Amino acid sequence: MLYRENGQFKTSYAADQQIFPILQDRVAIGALLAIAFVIVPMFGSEYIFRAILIPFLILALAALGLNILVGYCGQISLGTGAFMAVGAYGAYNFLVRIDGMPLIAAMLLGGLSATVIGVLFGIPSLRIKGLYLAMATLAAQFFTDWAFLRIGWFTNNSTSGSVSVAKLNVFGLPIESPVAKYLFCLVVVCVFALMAKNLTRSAIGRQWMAIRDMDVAAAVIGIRPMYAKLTAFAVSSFIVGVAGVLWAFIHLGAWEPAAFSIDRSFQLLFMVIIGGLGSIMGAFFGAAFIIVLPILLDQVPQWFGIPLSTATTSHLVHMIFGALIVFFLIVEPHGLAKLWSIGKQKLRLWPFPH
Amino acid sequence: MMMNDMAVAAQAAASASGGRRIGDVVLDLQNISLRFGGVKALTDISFNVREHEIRSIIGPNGAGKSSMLNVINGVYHPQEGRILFRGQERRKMEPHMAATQGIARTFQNIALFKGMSVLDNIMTGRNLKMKSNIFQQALYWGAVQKEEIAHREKVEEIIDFLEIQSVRKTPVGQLPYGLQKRVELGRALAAEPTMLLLDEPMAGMNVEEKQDMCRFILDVNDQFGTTIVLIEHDMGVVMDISDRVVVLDYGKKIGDGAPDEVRNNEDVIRAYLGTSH
Amino acid sequence: MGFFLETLFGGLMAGMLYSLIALGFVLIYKASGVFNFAQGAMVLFAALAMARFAEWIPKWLGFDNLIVANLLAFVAAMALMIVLAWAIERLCLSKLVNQEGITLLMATLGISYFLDGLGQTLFGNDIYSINVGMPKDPAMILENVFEGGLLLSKEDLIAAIIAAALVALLALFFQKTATGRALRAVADDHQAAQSIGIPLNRIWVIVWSVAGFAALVAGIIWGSKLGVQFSLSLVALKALPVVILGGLTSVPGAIIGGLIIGVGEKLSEIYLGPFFGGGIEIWFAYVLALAFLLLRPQGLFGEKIIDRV
Amino acid sequence: MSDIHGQGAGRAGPQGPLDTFPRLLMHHARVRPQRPAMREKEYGIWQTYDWAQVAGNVRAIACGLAQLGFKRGDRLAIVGDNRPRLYWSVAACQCLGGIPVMMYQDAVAQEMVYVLQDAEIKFAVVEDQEQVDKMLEIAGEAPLLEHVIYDDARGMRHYTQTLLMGLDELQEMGRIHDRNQPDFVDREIAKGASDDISVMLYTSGTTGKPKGVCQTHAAFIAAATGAMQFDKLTEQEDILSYLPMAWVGDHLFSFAQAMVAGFTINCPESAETVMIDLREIGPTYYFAPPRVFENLLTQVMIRMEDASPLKRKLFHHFMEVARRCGADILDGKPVSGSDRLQYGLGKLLVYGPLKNVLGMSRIRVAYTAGAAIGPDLFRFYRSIGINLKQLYGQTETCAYVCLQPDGEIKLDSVGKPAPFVEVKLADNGEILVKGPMLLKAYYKRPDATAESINADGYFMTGDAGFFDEDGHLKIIDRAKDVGKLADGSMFAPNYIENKLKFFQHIKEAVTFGAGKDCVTAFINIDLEAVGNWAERRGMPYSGYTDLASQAAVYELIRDCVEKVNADLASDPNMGGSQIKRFLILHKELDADDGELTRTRKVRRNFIAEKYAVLIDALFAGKTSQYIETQVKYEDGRTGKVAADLRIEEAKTFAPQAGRRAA
Repeated sequence: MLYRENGQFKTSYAADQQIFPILQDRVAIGALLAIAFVIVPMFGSEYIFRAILIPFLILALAALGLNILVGYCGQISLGTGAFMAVGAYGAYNFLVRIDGMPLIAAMLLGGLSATVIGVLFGIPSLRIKGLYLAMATLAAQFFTDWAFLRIGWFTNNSTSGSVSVAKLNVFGLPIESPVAKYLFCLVVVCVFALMAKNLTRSAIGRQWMAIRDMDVAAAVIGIRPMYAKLTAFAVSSFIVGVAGVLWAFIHLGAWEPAAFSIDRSFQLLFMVIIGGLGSIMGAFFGAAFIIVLPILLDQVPQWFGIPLSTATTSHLVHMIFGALIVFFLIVEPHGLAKLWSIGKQKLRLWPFPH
Repeated sequence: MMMNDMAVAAQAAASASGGRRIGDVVLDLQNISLRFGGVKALTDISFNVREHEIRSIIGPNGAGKSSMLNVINGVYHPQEGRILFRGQERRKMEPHMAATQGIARTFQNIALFKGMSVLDNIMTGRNLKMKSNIFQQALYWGAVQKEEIAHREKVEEIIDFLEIQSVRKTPVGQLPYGLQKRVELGRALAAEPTMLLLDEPMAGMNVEEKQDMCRFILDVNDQFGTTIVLIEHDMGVVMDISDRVVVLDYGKKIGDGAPDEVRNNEDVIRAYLGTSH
Repeated sequence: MGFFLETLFGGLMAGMLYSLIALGFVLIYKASGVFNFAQGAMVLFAALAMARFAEWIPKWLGFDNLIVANLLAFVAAMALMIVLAWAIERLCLSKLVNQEGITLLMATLGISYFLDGLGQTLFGNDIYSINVGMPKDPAMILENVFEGGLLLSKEDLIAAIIAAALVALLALFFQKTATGRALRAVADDHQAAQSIGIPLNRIWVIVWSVAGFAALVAGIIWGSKLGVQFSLSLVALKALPVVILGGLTSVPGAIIGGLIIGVGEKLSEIYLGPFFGGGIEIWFAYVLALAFLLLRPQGLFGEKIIDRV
Repeated sequence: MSDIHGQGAGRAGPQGPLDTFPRLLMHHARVRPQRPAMREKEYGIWQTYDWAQVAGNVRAIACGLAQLGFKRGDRLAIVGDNRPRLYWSVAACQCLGGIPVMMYQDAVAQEMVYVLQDAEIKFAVVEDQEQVDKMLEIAGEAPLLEHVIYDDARGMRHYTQTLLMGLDELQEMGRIHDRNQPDFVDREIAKGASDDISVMLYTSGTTGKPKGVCQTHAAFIAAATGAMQFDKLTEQEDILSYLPMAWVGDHLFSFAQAMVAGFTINCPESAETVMIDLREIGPTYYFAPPRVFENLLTQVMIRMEDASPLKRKLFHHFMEVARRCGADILDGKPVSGSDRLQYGLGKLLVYGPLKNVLGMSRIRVAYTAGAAIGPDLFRFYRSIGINLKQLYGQTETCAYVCLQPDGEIKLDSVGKPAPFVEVKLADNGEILVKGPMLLKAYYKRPDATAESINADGYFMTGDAGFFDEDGHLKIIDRAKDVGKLADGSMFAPNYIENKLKFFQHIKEAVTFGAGKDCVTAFINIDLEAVGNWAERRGMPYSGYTDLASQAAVYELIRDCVEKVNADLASDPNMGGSQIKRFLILHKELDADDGELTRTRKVRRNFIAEKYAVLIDALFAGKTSQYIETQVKYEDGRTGKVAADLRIEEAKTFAPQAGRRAA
């Protein structure tokens, strides 16, 4: 309905292959970015930043990373939390052990640590598929849970693996206030989302999807399964690792291994399923959904004067997530992102139904 | 001017290679036997394929035709026998290595990448020719974009060749069967193979679609000089377009030769009358 | 030596329980190709139902007899598990027929979350106890063989015996009964089974019910030992490596795998743990299974997978 | 003529007057070399050629042709879909002083023989293998044909005939020649004169053999200039060229006007993708016969049928609003505030999106011509804010006689005489026109030329019409077709048939009655519309013949016929010619069977002869008649269709007495 595409013809492949080929989409995304970068920092409250926006951005980033592995390359992972933890503890170690280590460098090194571990645990994917691979990633989860709890070296010998960071700054600008934290996360997320999109629309992205959709056919046209799968693991765990750094450094400040437990892994997987497998946008939808639903369940009954205990709310959240997972897998395996694109298609064809 | 690049290239190729002039043996299969556990899929099969020819493999269902193709491009590894490709004996063979040697194929049950568009499916066929690395691709700057565009141009020529312009951005899952078969051929062609293995490219098509597909196969063979190994059930088509035919039955070779010889081979007649084909 | 044997027995007993849960996995996987991640949630759910029914039923009916209460609670909990099996088949699996294994796995993850929430909403989220009269005192055996003898928990022993019996029963059920044969037929080829008149949907309900039964028994044993609480659903995660080790489709594999993991876990904790700082029990099984996986992807007893093109 | 000439094509560039198309082309290449002259959707994007590139390519083709021996005055046949290189070939031919002869690309080989022979064609530029095959098939019958040049080399590898040559090769050859003799083309262009023949277009002719209409540069330039001034066209316009190049409308809009105004021509990727391409380009200037508009509307309605009830309701509500005030708003007439508000809302919710989907968001001016357009159809497009207008013209007048001025749109008129054009009516009502756009002659047919242009220099259009009080021309029918019933009342068959065809369920109609005591009609139902109607009612049918014979369909058509009768009854001139009996034909009238012309006009006499038995039955008052007809299938085979056709009566109304039209 809002689309006016007449005259938006493409006279070059560069124009045809841009990320948002339709003018109205470019305007919309521009407006969204303007709101996120300018309007929100002006009016957002501390609660909004701390409880909603910052966790949303970071989890969206993690889901983005996971989606590359699961949604684009079709390799399942139940150990996302582990890769986040590796990122977080990796960056922590670089930060405390090397004097003057800048935050961004620590963050990227944290991501690289996660990449190494990710590739290591991804190696089994060359021989095993599906359920068996899920096992390998679970092994990563349990192993890192244990390692950060029990191996003192990783946590600078702090008790129970609990560590903290303080006085973060980027290029001399302190990342202390909620707005600063928010903006820092926003920039990181935008940069990674763009790079992820670029990868998925290039040769490597097509290789991932080819492996996902039909691995034998992919091999027959010359795609090396090992390269495709391991790069997916590497890219995915790098992004997830960076998200882990943000989660620990920016969101939590002080944390222990439990922050990256198997529950976190499942939560991220759910985001990807609900948000939409194989879609950059889906990661954001999924994260928003999973952040917002519990808050709504907490608030809405109160507005109607129905008190729900915290426990009941959390059980309800479990049930709703569980039911939604099944629902989406049955009805729309490509999740909210697919619903969004269907809606968009409807708008483009409006008033016609098809 | 790009609109006739392909035609010009084809003409050049033709004058160089002589188009349909059949050349030397490029693929030589000697005494191939393949087993799955206790089941014998292929038994002691030998035949060869000459450059630029259209070589058909026929036989009743379950004769081992698809297994034969899978052996040729390295999906299955025969327990016995030798395979010589361009005079080199193959040792350890993985499917993606066949691709690097210029062997492309299509599948009996369409094996397209369902989640991708026609364009992306065919683009995937060019992956071996794409050289940029993953870091460049993440930035999508300069060289990467140039590379994407250069390959897009090639892919568009294939789309034009196969007359599938109207569906280039459609997800392949939404296409009718006949078009999917065409897209799969397009993906194989995108690799610019010297040898093309086609597994029942016309199965399930109506007469008109078969005619189109025949025309494409002949055009490919003719314009690009591509050697074609073809499995097909439609005897009319096979006899029309093949240079030589090999006949399999229960994993054994029962006939080999020009279409007319094979047509009159008694074993072949028996095999075909003996089954409900 | 005595200490070693004690550890060994402890491991075998824990392994028997793993086997029981693993058997639930294998049953469902064989019959429907679903890798049931919700097995753990089912254990929790069944144990919660058992614990609370045993508490509520005497109140509702106004009697006070532990055995009768437990019996009725068992029946009620089993009925609930059958309803659950039916609901899962009807609402979820029947709509995901012919989907890829990964999709089904993720669906069972959803089911698992749902059951966790539902169980705790219905039955509460405190720690509950199940008292089926298991002896709590330890027993000394083989005092005349070793010095000091072997100190074994009677509870563990009984639990292991029950588990072993149940495993044997299920194995028999699978091999000898008509339903069992139908199950195996379904496992081999869905379509073929359907075409010879095996009702797929009913088979699935049966399988899930049997898995529910296994979960209930496991829940009772574990619950009476540790108390019924949320962490129970994590026990199933321990059974995963068992299945991988034994092979997803093999009943004997599940049994032997369970024993190997149970023993390996305990022994490694005692003899290797100190080198790693302890607590390696939680990942040892996984790493063992993983290492094994790379050598023999189909598991100890699983069937070789051939990709047909 | 010279004064008009001065007005029309009086623009002059530094190199002299811009009075031929080659001079115009070189002018654009000088003043706007970087502006896009042509785009073609190919290989997935719009390949763009600016004026400088077009001029360069045209020069190359011209040189190539000259090297092959193409001489001033030679005819060059052009056969194919709208492709840039075919338009270039037209221009190249004009550069050399040759005459491009535009041929319908969907004609079968045998139909082409006539034109090749008649125009004594030695050179042909054709699109692809398909057209080459046709040319080779008839080469024996057209012995003059020396060179066949093909644009698309696909499939041409094994053609060894010496008369074949690829356009690539020709262009390459030409390019070298152009480099060696850079002033060759310019000299040739300088030799051209504005009253040289610039193009030959064959009239399909409802009777007799087609005639080659020779039009001069001056004629087409005058027509294009007039239209440009009339609608204030600029170099910024985009037009989609998808109508046959051999049709005068395409030559005027896609070639002449683009050359005069310097705007951009866009060629679709293929016939199947026209709708997609239209949506992408979103032309600002658009031209289509009523049939195209009608098909679009039918599709809109069918697609809306599948929409959700809420959407459907919204759509119909706002279409009602548009019907009420849309046309007035477009014409700048006063409209109440609430209607204006509602229309604004409708624009946001329905009209805007609808135009977007149809590819018509950017249209400033759209024209339709070639046949009468139904009032409902016409009103629909205007009411949603598309400035659709009608024009009137013939091949002989460069499709340029009358145009509807903005703000003065009447549903049933064709507008006022266009700039430079003089229109008058003969005593019998025949429309006579004079102006710079008239044909120079029919090729090799002085008799026909003399017959069609009277002593005062007026071209006799053969159409009957009259001017209304505002000076707008209304067309009734072909003058020779206007007849009288036995009782002396006027019978204008086309007029009645058009009214019938305005119903979406009726595709074609042929009426009879001259010299008889009543009017009768053959009807062709619209298979798509009626088929859809039947499906919604759950009526099974096996095909056209079956559907056409069903009683419910007869009821449906009878209803349409009776509405037409009521309409006729209210017109004092036409009240006497109401339809008394009709039948629905058992087959669709088809150009392949000779029943329609290639432009889908009914060949009345041919049909009257072929179906004489049916006509007799209609007038004899029978209730049914058996008939067997030969048909030609698309693949060239022939077959028979037989049916027992029902004949039904329709209600007629008492004619309104009273005012006679001026």
